[in-house]
Amino acid sequence: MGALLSLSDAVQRHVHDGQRIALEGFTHLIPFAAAHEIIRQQRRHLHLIRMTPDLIYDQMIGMGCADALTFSWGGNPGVGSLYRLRDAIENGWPQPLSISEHTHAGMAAAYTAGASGLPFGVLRGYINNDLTGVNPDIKSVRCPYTGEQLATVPALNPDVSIIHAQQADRAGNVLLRGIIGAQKEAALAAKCLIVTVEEVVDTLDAHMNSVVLPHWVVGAVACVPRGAYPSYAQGYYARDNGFYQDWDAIGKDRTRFTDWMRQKVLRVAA
Amino acid sequence: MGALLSLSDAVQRHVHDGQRIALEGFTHLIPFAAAHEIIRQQRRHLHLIRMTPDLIYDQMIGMGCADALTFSWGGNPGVGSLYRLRDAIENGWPQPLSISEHTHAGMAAAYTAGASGLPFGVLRGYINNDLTGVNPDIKSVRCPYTGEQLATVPALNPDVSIIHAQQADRAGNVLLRGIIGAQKEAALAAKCLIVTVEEVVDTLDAHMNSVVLPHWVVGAVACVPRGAYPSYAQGYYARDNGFYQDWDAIGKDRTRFTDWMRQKVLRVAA
Amino acid sequence: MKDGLPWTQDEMMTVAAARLLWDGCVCFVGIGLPSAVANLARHLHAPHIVLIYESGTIGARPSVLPLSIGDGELAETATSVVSLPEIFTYWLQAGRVDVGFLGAAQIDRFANLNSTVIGAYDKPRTRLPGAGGAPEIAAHARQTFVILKQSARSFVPALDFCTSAGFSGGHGERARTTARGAGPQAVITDFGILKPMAGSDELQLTGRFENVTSQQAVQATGWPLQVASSLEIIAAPSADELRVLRDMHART
Amino acid sequence: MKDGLPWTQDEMMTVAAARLLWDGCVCFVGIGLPSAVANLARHLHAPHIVLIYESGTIGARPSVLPLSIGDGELAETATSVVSLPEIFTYWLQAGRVDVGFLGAAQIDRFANLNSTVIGAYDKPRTRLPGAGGAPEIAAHARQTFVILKQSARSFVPALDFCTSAGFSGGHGERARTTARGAGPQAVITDFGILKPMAGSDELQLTGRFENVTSQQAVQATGWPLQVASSLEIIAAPSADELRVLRDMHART
Repeated sequence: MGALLSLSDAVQRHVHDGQRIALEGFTHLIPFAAAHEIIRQQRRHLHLIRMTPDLIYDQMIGMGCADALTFSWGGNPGVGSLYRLRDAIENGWPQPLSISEHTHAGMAAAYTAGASGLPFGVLRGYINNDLTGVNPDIKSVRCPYTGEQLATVPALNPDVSIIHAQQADRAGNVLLRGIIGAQKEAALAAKCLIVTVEEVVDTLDAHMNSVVLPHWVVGAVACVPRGAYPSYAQGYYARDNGFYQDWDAIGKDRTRFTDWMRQKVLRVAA
Repeated sequence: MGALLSLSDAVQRHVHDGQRIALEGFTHLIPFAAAHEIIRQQRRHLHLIRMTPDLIYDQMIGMGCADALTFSWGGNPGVGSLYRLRDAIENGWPQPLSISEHTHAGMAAAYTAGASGLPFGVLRGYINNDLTGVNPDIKSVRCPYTGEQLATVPALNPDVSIIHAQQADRAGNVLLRGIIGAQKEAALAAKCLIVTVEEVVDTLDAHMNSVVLPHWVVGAVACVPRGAYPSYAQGYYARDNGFYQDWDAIGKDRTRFTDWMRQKVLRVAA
Repeated sequence: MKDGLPWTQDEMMTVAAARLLWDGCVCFVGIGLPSAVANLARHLHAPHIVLIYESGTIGARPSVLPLSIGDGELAETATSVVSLPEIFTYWLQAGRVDVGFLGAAQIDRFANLNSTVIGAYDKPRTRLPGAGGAPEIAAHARQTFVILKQSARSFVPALDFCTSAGFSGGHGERARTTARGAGPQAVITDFGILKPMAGSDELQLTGRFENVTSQQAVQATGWPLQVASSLEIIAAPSADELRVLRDMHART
Repeated sequence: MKDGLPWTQDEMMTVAAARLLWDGCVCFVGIGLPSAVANLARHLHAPHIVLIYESGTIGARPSVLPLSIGDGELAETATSVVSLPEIFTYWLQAGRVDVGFLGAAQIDRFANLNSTVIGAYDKPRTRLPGAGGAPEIAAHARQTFVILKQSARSFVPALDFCTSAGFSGGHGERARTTARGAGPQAVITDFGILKPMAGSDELQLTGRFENVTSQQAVQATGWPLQVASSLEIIAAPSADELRVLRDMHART
């Protein structure tokens, strides 16, 4: 467990066509480098899972990696639309995309159930909400004590989860700092966990209650400095807000998008 | 919220006869000073809630504070019995004690539900276990996806929870470090939260992902150095393992217990 | 700037919403106007307002307005940074949020909101970002404030999709659900403020900005908007309010 | 020391149990013998064993044996310290524990355990500490090892109370429950080791310590204990094993 691999080898070994995969990171620590490697290795028919598809899935969807998407908020944060996501849903380009849509609270409960080895999560949610009419996964249970009806979501257990973190030590223990989103849950819910890190160190810069994933739950670690760019890594580099704004124009146009991906992703070695 | 009070005032104001109260702290940070103040103020008919009654509830039960106990493991850790707890259950001394008995996993799920505003917690637990026959609170739900039957516990929402922590700042924000047990859940599940701390500081010795309870969920803070003794406070003092061993003999005998409490607790000002 | 006035309707909306917040209130905010509103209030009359962003930052005190709800400065200035599942369980669902801010593409007369699709869900004319945290904020915050520019396109007789329930069908329907909060207590638009009427729960124009008429607000609404008999005239932004707001934007 | 031998039966039990652990295995341990066993294995042949204490410490490497499962040294030497609810959900219930150690006051032939009461629950002759983490360790660890001195008082035909299910009524009954783990795969006593028989799930003496007879083990059991036809003779503690164990106790 916790083998230190190149990113290319990690994706080669663990990410396969048709899998359910989650690349998590809520605004912070989004594993862009790993997504780009998956695009370069031309994985197909993936079922992508992520609370906020963000630019990372806009790119994967636009490059034809995905058949399906489970998500809860599909915009460019603070900017506007994800045009590749919209083009797939509205026009089936480059291929149709089936969606399983949730609320953030529902996705969080589903990851938490997945990490906990439970078959479902319970929340007081989806109240008088049309999502229940379009997503058959949202069901309910009755509280055995109060009789109240509560919403349920099926556990999310991705075949592979990929996260980015600040540090791994040589044993493969992984440290996350700052905004951690639902990464710990996504990581522990997965059958296989891949982690990209800013650096591999002798001793983690951790204190007693830090968020550390022990090496024996990590399937592979790849050292990829700036692997979260244009998202950010607290303590290493800031979010490139300008790029998120630029993406609005890049992503809006199919040709411009394809050119950008060819130049900035496909022609780059891992 | 978060008023800085003397321990005596905090107990006077917030802890009342007949309440359901939880003094949490799993081995570490057990709020002994607060328990002693409750004993001195002679609260009665309390329903005590705590995963591990430990010496703290052995003392409260032996001094006649409690009518009922919800718990999941009632021993002297690494030593043996809690004789005051046993005397209450086995012989009704100093008064009968009704018990609601769980497993650790069940109590944890019940606190978590309480902190989450859910009426019940779900776990894969209590399997072929006689506790289900003696505790009517343990029920079940059927998973709407797999059909699996899972155990449920009703949410625990104490009237008052009391915890001990390392530091509060002047605004009343509270920092816990080290082994944190189920304190955050017990704290957030309560209608009123009292915190005793080792020291009040200008700035918490916290980092980004520290366990900090914001001042606006804290009902009262009391500065009580060594308030967890003979339990411990990481970074301040160690557990007095010798005292836990000595308690075996003190607690075993009604007279010796009563004398000890009179000398070491009742005659001490808060 | 609209009508040659020394402030924009956007600024007026932001200021009017900020005035509704009180010192010490616990505010669940998203990016954009809600974040600007809450931070403006913090710099004006509510220095102890508590900002919760769904990214996990509790008590953030950003000096500049974040572009995303997960910017590093939010974590650096927060009292506590927790996981996202914890935000939605221990903090929002548990009923610890006083005010939740919501936006939307469409709103109906009972303050139900659509942020999912325009057109049919399966074949949308416009696919919007979707629910995010909104449905459960709408359910569990003690009250919600909606910020949304008023037009016949956004204030509609019937939503294309109900993403976040306000008062559902009105007439107490919300109170009969398991939603914990009181629901939308104010809708702040670029014309003024709408509030639910007791009994019917239908939105009513209760205040207008001093540079617009209630007639203009009615015309910008896709249903026959009720106007309160005693309509409040909402004062223009003060020099102080404008200065703080513009400084905040200039820093960003 | 029993029978004038150079090691005690307690030491023999601890060493025999430690030998069952492998390097890198993830071990959920309680205080007392289990903690001694796991730490002995760590100092002998399993330097990369992962110790999880229910107090929340994952990967603790204590230099001395803790008296409580929440001693400060466990937190100081751990890879990670998490909340207790997390231990029971993300770690134990999720099936991440290879070996769970259990003790008890009573065990029956199907390795069901009682740590709750002797006598009737409502009017106990002896009130024991109760369940703690044991029932869910018994359910979800991939396998459990039980450590318990053998006597007719503890190895009983019928439990007074079933706290932690082993194989319940045997004959595959466990496999038909929602318990995830394989259940008790070894019971280490002061006479030897008992393991469940394929098919019936009934415990059978499969190994005896070299200084006792199987007849003695049978006599110390409250039910007609089956003895395996090919009974393993378990070697006495080696000088190395004894030295490391005694050093560990001496440091504590």
